[in-house]
Amino acid sequence: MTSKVVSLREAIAANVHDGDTLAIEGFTHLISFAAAHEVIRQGRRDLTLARLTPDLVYDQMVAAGCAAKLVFSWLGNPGVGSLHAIRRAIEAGQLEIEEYSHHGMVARYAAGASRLPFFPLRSYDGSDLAAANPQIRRVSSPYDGEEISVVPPLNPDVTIIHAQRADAEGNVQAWGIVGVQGEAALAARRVIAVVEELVDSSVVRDDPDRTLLPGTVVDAVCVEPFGAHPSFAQGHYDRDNGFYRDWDPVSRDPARLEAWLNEWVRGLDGRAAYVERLGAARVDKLRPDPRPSGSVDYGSYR
Amino acid sequence: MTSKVVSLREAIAANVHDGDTLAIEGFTHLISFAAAHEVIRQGRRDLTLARLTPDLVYDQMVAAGCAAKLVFSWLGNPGVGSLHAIRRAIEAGQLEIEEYSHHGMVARYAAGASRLPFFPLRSYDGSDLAAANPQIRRVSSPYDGEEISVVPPLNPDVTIIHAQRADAEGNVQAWGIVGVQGEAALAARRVIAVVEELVDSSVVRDDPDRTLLPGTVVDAVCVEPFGAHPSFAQGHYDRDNGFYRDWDPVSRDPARLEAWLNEWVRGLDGRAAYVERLGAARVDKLRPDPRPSGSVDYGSYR
Amino acid sequence: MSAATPDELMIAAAAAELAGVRTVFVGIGLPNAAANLARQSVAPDLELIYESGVVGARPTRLPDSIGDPALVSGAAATMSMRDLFGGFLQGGRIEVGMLGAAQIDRWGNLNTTVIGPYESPSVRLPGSGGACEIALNAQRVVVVMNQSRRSFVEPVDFVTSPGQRRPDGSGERPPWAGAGPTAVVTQLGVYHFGPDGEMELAGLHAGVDDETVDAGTAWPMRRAATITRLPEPSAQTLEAIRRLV
Amino acid sequence: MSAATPDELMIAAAAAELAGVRTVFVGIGLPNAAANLARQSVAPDLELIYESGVVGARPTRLPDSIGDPALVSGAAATMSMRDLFGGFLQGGRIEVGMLGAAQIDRWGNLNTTVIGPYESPSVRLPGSGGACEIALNAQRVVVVMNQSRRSFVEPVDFVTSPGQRRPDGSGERPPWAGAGPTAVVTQLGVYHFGPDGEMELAGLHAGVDDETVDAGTAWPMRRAATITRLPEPSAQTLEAIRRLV
Repeated sequence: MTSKVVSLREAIAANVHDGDTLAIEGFTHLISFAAAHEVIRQGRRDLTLARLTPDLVYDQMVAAGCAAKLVFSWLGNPGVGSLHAIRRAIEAGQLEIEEYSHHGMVARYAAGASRLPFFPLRSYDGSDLAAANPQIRRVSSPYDGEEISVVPPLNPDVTIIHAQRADAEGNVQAWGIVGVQGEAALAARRVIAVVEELVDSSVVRDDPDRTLLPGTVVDAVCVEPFGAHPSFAQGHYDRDNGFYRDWDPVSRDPARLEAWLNEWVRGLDGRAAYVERLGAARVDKLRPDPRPSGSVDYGSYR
Repeated sequence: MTSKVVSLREAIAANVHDGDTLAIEGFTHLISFAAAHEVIRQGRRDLTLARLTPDLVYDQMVAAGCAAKLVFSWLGNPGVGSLHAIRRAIEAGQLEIEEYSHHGMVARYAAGASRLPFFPLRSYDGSDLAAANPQIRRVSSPYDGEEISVVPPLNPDVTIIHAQRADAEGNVQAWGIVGVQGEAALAARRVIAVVEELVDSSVVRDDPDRTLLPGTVVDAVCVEPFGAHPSFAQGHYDRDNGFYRDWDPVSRDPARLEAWLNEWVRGLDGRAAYVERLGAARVDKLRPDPRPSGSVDYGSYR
Repeated sequence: MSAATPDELMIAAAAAELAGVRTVFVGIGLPNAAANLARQSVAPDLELIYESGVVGARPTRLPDSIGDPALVSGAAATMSMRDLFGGFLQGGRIEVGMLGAAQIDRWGNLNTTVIGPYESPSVRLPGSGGACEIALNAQRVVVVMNQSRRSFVEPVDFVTSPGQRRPDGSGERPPWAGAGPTAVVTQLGVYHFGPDGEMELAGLHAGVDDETVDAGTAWPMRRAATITRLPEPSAQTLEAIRRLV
Repeated sequence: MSAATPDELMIAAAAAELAGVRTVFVGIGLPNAAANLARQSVAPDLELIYESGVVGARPTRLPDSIGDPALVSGAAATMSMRDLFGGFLQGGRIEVGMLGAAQIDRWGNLNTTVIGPYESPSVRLPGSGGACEIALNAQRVVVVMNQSRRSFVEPVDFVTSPGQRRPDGSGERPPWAGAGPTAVVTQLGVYHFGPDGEMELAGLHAGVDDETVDAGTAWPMRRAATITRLPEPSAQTLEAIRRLV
C-alpha cells in the first residue's frame, strides 16, 4: 500500500485551491488550526468556508482575507462572545453568508456524503430561518402528504479533519467528540487528515471499531502534534480556554489582529515553530493525566 | 439510577405482546437466539417479524407459529441455502411478506429512529422490487426536480439486540459488526438488550465511544451468556457454522423441526440449560484466543 | 452564607422545572448549573445531554464549553451529531430542552439571530445552533434568560426558535412537534403559558413585585390564576449552586 | 498440479477483471476468492469491503459468511450498515461490486428473487440483499455465475438488480448510476457489453468453443469484435487459488 503521508505544506498546496469550498470540521474538539494557518500562509483566496461553528479558526482565515463566503449554523466565540473579524467582514459587505441550524448543517453533510439530492429534517417550521435562506425548502411525503423541510447536499471540494492518530495507509482513528467529521469527510471530493501521531497499521487493526475514516477515503495524512491548539485533542491536550478568552480583544482590533497573524502564522514556517513559540510551560499545562479506555477482546479466530 | 436488569423471561413477558412488530436485529453477528427462544416458549402469536436477514432465528420462530408477517431484504441460510420453514409458510399462504433491499431496510430503520415520514435512497430504479412492494415510492427533489426512491419508517414495537456488555443503567457496549442495531433500537418503542456480561458502570464510562446505546433508550437488560449461539459474539465465541449447515435437513423436515423445537426450546427453561445441553466440548471449541484491542487515553482533566 | 444572587435564583428556579425529568438537552452556563442541581435534588435519574454528543457526563471540573474534554472522560456515551440530532432529538427522546435567548415574545418565540433587520442587523447574534430544532423536537422547552424591556419584546426581530404561535398570534405548532416552551425563568420570576399559548406570570422571586415585572416586559404581561411566591433557596441549595458555577 | 476446475477458471478470470482496482464490494465464495487473488496479483492496493460493514479485512482463515468474526479481527475498519450503504456505496466510493445471480438476460439484468411469478413462485430465492443498490451505485459491476440455458435466459423472471437496459431493451440507466455490469464471468468464458448495452462474448476459457456458449445461452449471443482465448491459470496462480478456497 502506497503511503499517504505528506507534509501539511504539500497537502494544502495540492488539495486547496483558490475558490474552493473548504470544510475544516470538528465540533469544539479536533479543529485543525494547523491546516488553517497553512492555508493562510499559502495565500488562498475566495474560499467558501463551511463549518457548523466558524470559531476562531475561521475568524483568523477571514481576517487573513482567504474567504468570500461563510456557510454556518452558530457564529460565536463559545462562552466568550463574538467573532469580530467575521462580523466586520459581514458588515462591510465583504463576506457572503448562508445560514442554517446545526441539524440543517449535519443534514447537508449527510446528503453530500450519501449523494442524496436533499435531506429531510423536522426543523424550521414556524422559524424565520427558511425565509432568510431560500435553500431551505419543503417536500411532501408520498405516504401521508405531510410536508417536511429539506436542505440540499453540501459537498466540499476539500474537508480537513484533525484526529488523534492514523496509519500510513490513511486509516484515521479518533476518540471523544466526533461531531460531523465523518459525514463532512465522506461528502468531500478530497480529504486531508491531520493527526497527532502516525502509528503502525497493526495499532489501527487491533481496534477496527475505532476507525473514523478508512484509508480509501483519505487523500493525505499529515502529522502535526498539537495541531488543533487552541482547540483540543482528547487525551493529548486540553482546550486552551484562556486563548479563546484572550482572542476577544485581539479580534476586536484590526491592527492587533494583523500583528497576531504576522507573528503567529505568517512569521512561522509551520506548527512545530508555533508550538515552540507557545513555550513548554503553556504546552505542559494543557497535558491531562492519563485515563485509559481499557482494552476489549476481539478474539483471534483460526 | 434504578437498575434495568431483569430476567429474559420477565423482559419478554413485559415487552413482547401478541400482534407486535418485533425486530431481533444483528447482521450475522449478535443475533439474540436466546430472546427468540423465550418468545417461542411464551407462545407469542401474530407477530410481524422485521429483520434484514430472517436467518435461522426467524425460521425457528415461524416454525413455532409465532409470526403472521415477515419484513425482510435477504431470505436465506447464509452459505447453506434456504430457510425451509419460512418457505413452507409462505407457500402455504400462512405468512405475509413485505420485501426490500438491504439499503431499503436500513433506510426504514433510519427513518423510524429519526421520526422522518420517509427516507430517500438511490435504489430500485430499473428493478422490479418497487412493483412488487407498493410501499416503495418516489419523491421529487425541490432543487432539480430529480425523482428519487423513498421508503417509509419502520418503528418496531420492540427491538431486541444482543451485545457483549452493559451496565445496570442500560448503557450497552458492542464491538465488531454492528449492522443496523443502533437504528433498529432507536426506532423502537421498547428496547431489550441481551448481553454476555453485566459490568460495572466504571467499565462503560472508561470508554464512552464504545457505547452503542445509552441507558436512556434501553428498557431492559438481560444477562444471557452464549445467548447469541449459533450466531456469534466477537471476542466471546465463534459463529457455529456447523449448526447453520446442520439446520438445513432439520428445517426441511417439519417433524424433525418440531422435535428440535421441543428438545432445544420448549423442553428447556432458558439459555443456561441450552448451553448445558450443547456441552462443554462444543462451547469450548467456539472460544477464540485473545486478541486485545489495546487501550487509548481519554485523559483525566481537572 | 450571603443572600442569593439573581443568577442563583434563576438556577434554583430552573432546577425546579426539571423535577422527575430523565433527559435534558443543556448548554453551558446557567442551564448546565440548573441541570446539575436538579440531578442532585429533584431529578436523581437525570442524564445531561450536550449538543456536542456527550450523554451522561460526570465532569470532574466545571465545563468551559459544551465540548469540554472533561465532559467526555467518564461519560456514559458519545454520539455523532447526526445520531444526536436525528435519532435522539428528532426521535423524540429528549424530554426537556433548555434554551436561552436575546429576545422572547409573549408566545415564547426566541431570537438568537439578529437585532434589527436580517439583511442589515444592528447586532449580529450567533444564530440558531441547535436551538431551532430543540424548540421543535424536545418534548418541552424551559427558557432561561435575563428579563428587561429589551429582551421581553413584541415582536421579536427574528424568530430563531418557534414558540406557541407565530409572533402575530396566528398559527399553531406542527402536530409532530413537542409542547414547546412551557416555562420561562428570569431573574424576576417564572412564567408559564396559558391554554391559548400566551405567556403568563406564574411565580415571583423573593423581593420582586408585579410592578417590576411589568416594567421589565414590553407588552401587558398576563397573570396566571395563582401566582406563587418562589421559595428562597435554602442554605444547602445555595451551597450546592456555588459548587456548580 | 491437477488441471484447473471450472470454478478455478472463473476465479482467475474474475480476478483479472479487478486489475488496478482499489475498492471492491464482495460476498463469500467465488467473488471472495477472486478478490483475494487479485490483491495478491493484479490489484495490490485492493481493499475488500463486505456487506457486513468490514473494510480491509485480513482474515486468518477462510470466511464462512460475510459476517465471519475472522473478517473483523485485524480489519482496517468496521462501519454500520447505514454508513456502508449510504456514505460508501451510495456515495460512489465503491469501484467494483461483485454479484452472482440465478438468472441473467442479455442486458445484464440479474434475478435473485424468484423463479416463476412473484406472487406464486416455483422457487423462492433469497432476494436482493444489497444487490439492487450495488448494481446501481458501484462504479461498475462484475457478475460471476454459472452459465446454462436455465441461467442465461430471456426474459429474467424478475429484475432484482438492474442491468444496462430494461428486459425489453428499452430505457437507460439513471444519470447518477454507475456503469452497471461491464463483465460477466462464467465457467465458459467472459462477456462484456457493447455500446448499446447488449452482452457479447469477449473471451473463452481453455477447451471451450463458441458452440458450447450458444448451447448455454437462451438467446443468440452476440460476439465481440475480437474474442480472446483466456490464459490458463499458471501453476502459481492455481496454487494461490487453492489456498483461498
